[in-house]
Amino acid sequence: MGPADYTIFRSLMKTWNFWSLVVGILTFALLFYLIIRFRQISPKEETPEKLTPGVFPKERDNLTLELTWFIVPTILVLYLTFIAWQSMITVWVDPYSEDEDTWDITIEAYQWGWNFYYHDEILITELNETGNFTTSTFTTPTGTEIVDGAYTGDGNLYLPCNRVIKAKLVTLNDGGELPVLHAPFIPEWGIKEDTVPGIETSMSFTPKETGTFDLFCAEYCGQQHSKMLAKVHVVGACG
Amino acid sequence: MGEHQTGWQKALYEKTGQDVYFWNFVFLMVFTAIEVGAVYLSLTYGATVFALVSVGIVKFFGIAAFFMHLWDDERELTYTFVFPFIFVVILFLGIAFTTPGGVAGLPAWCSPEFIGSYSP
Amino acid sequence: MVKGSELMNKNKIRVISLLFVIFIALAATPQMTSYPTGVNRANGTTGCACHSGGAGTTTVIVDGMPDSFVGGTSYELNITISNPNIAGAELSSNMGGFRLFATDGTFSAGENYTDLVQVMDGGITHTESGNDMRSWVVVWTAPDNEGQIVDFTVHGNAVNGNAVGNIPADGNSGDKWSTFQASIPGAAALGGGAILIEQAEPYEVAIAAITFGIALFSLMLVYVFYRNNPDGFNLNGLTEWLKKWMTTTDHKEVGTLYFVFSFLFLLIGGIFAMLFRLQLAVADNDFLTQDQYNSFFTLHGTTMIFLAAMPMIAAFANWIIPLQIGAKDLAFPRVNAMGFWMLAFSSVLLYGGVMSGEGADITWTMYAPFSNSLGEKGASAGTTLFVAGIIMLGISSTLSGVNFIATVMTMRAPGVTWMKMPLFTWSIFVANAMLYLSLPALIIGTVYLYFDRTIGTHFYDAAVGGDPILWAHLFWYFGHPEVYVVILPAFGVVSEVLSTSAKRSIFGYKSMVYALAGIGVLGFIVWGHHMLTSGMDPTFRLIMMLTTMLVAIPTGVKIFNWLATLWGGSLVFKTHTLWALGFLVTFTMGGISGMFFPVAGLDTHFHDTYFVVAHFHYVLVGGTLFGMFSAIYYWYPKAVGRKLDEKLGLLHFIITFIAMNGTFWPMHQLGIEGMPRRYHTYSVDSWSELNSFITMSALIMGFAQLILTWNIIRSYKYGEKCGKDPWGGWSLEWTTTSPPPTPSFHEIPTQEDDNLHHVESTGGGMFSRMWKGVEPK
Amino acid sequence: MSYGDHDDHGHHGSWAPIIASLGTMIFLYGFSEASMGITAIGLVVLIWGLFTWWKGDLPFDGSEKMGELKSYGTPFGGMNIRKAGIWLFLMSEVMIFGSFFGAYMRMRTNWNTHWTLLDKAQEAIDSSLAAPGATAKSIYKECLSEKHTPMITQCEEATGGLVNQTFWHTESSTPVYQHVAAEYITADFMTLLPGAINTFALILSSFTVVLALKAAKNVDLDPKVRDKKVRNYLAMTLMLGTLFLILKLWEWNHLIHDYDFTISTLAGSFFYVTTGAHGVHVFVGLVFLTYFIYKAHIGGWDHNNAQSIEYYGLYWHFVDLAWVIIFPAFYLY
Repeated sequence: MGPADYTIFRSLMKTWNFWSLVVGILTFALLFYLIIRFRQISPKEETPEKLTPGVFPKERDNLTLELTWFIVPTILVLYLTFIAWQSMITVWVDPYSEDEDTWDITIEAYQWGWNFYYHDEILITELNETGNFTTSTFTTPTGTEIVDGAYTGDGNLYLPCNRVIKAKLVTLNDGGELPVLHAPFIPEWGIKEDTVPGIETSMSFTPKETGTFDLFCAEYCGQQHSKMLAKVHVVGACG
Repeated sequence: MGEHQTGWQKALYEKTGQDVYFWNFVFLMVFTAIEVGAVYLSLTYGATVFALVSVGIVKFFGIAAFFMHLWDDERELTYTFVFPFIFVVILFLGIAFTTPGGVAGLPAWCSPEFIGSYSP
Repeated sequence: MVKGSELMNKNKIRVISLLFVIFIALAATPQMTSYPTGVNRANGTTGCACHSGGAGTTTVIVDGMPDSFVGGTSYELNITISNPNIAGAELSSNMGGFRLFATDGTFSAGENYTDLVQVMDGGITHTESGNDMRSWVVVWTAPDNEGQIVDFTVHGNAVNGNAVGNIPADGNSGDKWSTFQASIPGAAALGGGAILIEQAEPYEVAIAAITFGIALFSLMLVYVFYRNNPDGFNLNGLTEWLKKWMTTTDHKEVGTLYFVFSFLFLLIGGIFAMLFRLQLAVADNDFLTQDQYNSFFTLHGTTMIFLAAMPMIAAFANWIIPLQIGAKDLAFPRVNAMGFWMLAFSSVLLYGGVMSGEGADITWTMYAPFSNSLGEKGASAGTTLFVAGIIMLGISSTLSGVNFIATVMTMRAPGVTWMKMPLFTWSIFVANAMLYLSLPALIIGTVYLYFDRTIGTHFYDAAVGGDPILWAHLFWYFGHPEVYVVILPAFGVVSEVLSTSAKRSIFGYKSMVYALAGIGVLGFIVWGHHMLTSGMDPTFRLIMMLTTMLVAIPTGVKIFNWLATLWGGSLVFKTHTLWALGFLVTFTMGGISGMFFPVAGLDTHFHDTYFVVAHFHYVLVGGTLFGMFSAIYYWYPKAVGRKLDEKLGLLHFIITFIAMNGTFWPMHQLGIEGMPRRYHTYSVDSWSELNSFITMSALIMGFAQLILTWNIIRSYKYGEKCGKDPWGGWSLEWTTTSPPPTPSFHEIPTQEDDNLHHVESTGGGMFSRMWKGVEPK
Repeated sequence: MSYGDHDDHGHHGSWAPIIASLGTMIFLYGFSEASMGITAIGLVVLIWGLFTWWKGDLPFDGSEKMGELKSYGTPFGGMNIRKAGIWLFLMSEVMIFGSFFGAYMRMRTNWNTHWTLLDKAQEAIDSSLAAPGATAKSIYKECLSEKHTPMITQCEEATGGLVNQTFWHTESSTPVYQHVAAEYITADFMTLLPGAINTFALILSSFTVVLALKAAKNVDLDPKVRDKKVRNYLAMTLMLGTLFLILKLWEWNHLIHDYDFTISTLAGSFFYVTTGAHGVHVFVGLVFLTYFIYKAHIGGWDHNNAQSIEYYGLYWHFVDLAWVIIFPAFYLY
């Protein structure tokens, strides 16, 4: 489970896990060594420093040691920040840029359900019996044809494969519904973004494998927050 | 309070018979009148905002320095009064000026092209 | 003849009892409010409020109900309403209505009733045209989980049709409605041999646990009072003793009040945690209903942070700061007492809703569009009282903030200069400064929310052009400094404990102080990382990412300083040392897992999943709670004059340390697999196994705390006596007698200094005098 | 190391904290349950708590048992601890009003108010889309009727199409044009008058508090005359404070009924809650003042306990300081 291997999440996780292990092992090794090496063997041994109540003890510091464990983590943190900064562009798309080749959908959240609107069509190319390829627009099992302007409200989202999907996130606000925060969260590609009443937010991801994946609601939205589920079907060839 | 210990306050008291608080009071009254008047000069809104903000700062200084006698008291008290304004500025930068409509998209100077490709 | 003072004493008792009666009456008043917009949210158990007239002669019959349902099959139900003496308008239109609810399964219309009945939020009712008849056919499809009992509630309404044609306002007078309830057990529930245990209503479990806790607590109070002076054990003595505690302004007694209050609520918070951990043990569990689960985790979060962690920090701050800086008492003693009582009474408001089953279910972060929403799908009725409680918490923390900053700034004894203060005092000073400057943002945000819910302002309402993210900004501007406020005192405790246990002075005192100040400042410019996926505008997200990365550095410096303190020491393993070392292990792990969030690529996956829950429990439980446990074992002898039992302490440490890691480590894996936070149930079966392991270790951790409770109560009388300085510490509190006298120092001590240095010139500006540790006079 | 003549400072218990906290709880409980009765009881218990607090602290006979504690060491060496305490408390007040302004400015930069309309009108004039000779003010008048409801068609012609249907977003659920209080207040002088008088009143009340303190500290005044002067100056401050509150309520009433500027609009919520919070601070100041006046009336003030008036003056000047910024921000632009 969790994000697919081709997502940016996995590559970042590798780096972060590696550096966490390095820092963790260094610190804990030092801790356990110190505990064992400098524990009190017998209560009679003379204490290294006379701590008498009411007297501020002798200050111990060693500038070079302190500078090293200030500079070294800063270098590591700056290196990690540089990587983090670069990952930002691939995850957060500029909401107002209108480039054409993204496959656009609109995800509309209402209290305890999802509506999906499509602005492009999914083309399926099959080899029919006469041996040549035919491309036809994909129709869902319940019979809606995924073309510009199509709408599925039964909790199923259909997506093409290998296309950059740009989802516009909106909260249903037709006066009857109570507009609250929701957030479509698809663990398969490790993306989520809040739907905020009043403004349109957006998120973008690229499915690379066909299959059916879960869509959860990730921002607390009331009584049935845990029932607000949907299925994402990636259809078509992923050649 | 009123002991006129600083030089120019004693001089002001001798010359005009009224101490610094009276003149501070008059000073503030005059500036309030200016402020209300500025609104009716139908300047462009930029000019009115500038006028109002500057009069506001002057009156702020007048009250804080003389009525609250920060001018006479130890400097540490002025430090205590000014210290939270750093956090008010942080609050303004974070909350007041980052409206959803306010700033959109990443400015070009801070989105370097992605060098390493992330697909394994 | 009753002497004057005796009389005075009498009306003092009358005043106390009056206050007590008001206090109890307020806490018990029920909270059940039904909205003009229809039935209260507990789906329809109280009939339909839209029509006047109680359940008169109307009868509601539902036939076609099976005696036990098979999963997935659908049953045809025929609902008929009959009331002989109410005829509909000309017997053909506007005659009756119905509202059918079921706790599970789905509804749909009978064959030729498609346009006469409509499915509406969790139930089924008549349509406009369906109003013209008194019997309808609906189809109920049973849920596939057969191991449960499904309860049905039907409201039938015989209408006399006087609404036709005239103004609808009085149209619903004269109708008579009535309610029919039935429950159908699933096939597995009955036949499968599972004995049908009566489902304990979780709210009763919670309320029983809390009232049992309070009863136990007051019994313990009377017992402790009895033990003080067995012969003075009469009502007059009790009221006199109670008066001492209710009117105390001495920093030690207020500290004890804070400690007992926070320990009681630590246990209550634990009860809520264990209850919803049971709910999350297996997939598709229904031990708690969704409302109960939502209000339980809200109260768990708020109780643990505001009513357990911060009061315990305030308890140790109250007790130890005046002793460490050599002051007789805090700068403003009564403001200190008011700080505590505001907190105590705010807990009544926070828990006001729970008594009526309408506890606040808006999460401890109270995000705006949901928390200020009223009505059926909105926040529950107890939320308004909950928000009022949060405002009172704000007042209490501001009062104690101004008190501690003033005390540390103005009442340090000679010799205790800025650069020679114990590190615990430094950490409390920086923590209170941060709390004090960040709290107004929360108070203003909560006041806006409170007015939105009470007098109808529209601050966060997108419909009038408002901006829901304003609440997130205001809350997290307070929220992030708040989590540093909760962790810095634990840093202070660990610095003291490690230095005393290793019998060496802290390594790099000045760099530790700088790290504290660094965290204090950086804490204010990073709050955005809680909202990276909440539609903030992108430039601000970038800035917040960069600043959040920097925060790890001062914390890293502190951890390395603690390790260097152990170098060359002769470490003795008392219980408080074990807790401090446990802190080092778990807090470091929490700190490292915290570094995963500022990264855009990771945060879009990790936000609001169990990885976040794992991180902040490692930092809060592993950090603050372990630090506070270490403080309890370290300073209990100073407060009481007797040590806590080491064997019980060791047992408590081992069980809690293992159970803590067992509870929160698997949550990292759940987070990576994408299990969202605040979910009442999950249907992904692969998560069940991890969750049940978490639940099991959470229960062990919960019950392990009873060992500490017993240890505290027992050692109060039977603990091993100890002198002024049981652990060999150096700071001023170890120079007074173990239970220190009141006021704490009869004459103000002077703290010497072991660092031989030439006497600097006393001149220079304020900052240089602070740095060189020289006093002007 | 002088600790004043007082050694067992703060040793005695006091009922005030628990009563005041109980009062706050009842007040908030009543307000949440929207029952005026419980809210009133809460307020009464709170004020009873405050009066027990002061009675313990400032007994009527003017001889404070508690000598004023001096602070030791850097940074407030030698200063009264209560003076340092007041300034530290004002730090929190600065942050509270800072948050009020932060939230308000977030809204103002995001709103579509009469500013943007004037800008668009100016733009239309500069790009000569508007009729020759039209000024921003005249176009603004055409776009907004005197009842301040947007008139789309006239506005469209006046600005040559710059301010059209999409500008008003009338069909979307969020009405974009936000009426700000300043729009109504600067519209006619009658609505601005109470605000202006209030500003003068508050500055005058600051001055009278300063005079009261000077009179109390003045040693060469005969005590009888001194007490009367202190009491009268404080009474003047009380009068001005109540005048401020009355005019504010009158102005609110005028705005709500004549201009329909209610709390259900966004701008209205911000306007009423911010000026209301400032009003609560003024009201709390007046409650303190009644106690001070009663103490002055029975001759409680002399030069060595007058610093309590000085500390009260600091709080009162801060409330005036907050108004100095609120007034232009909410009333004038």
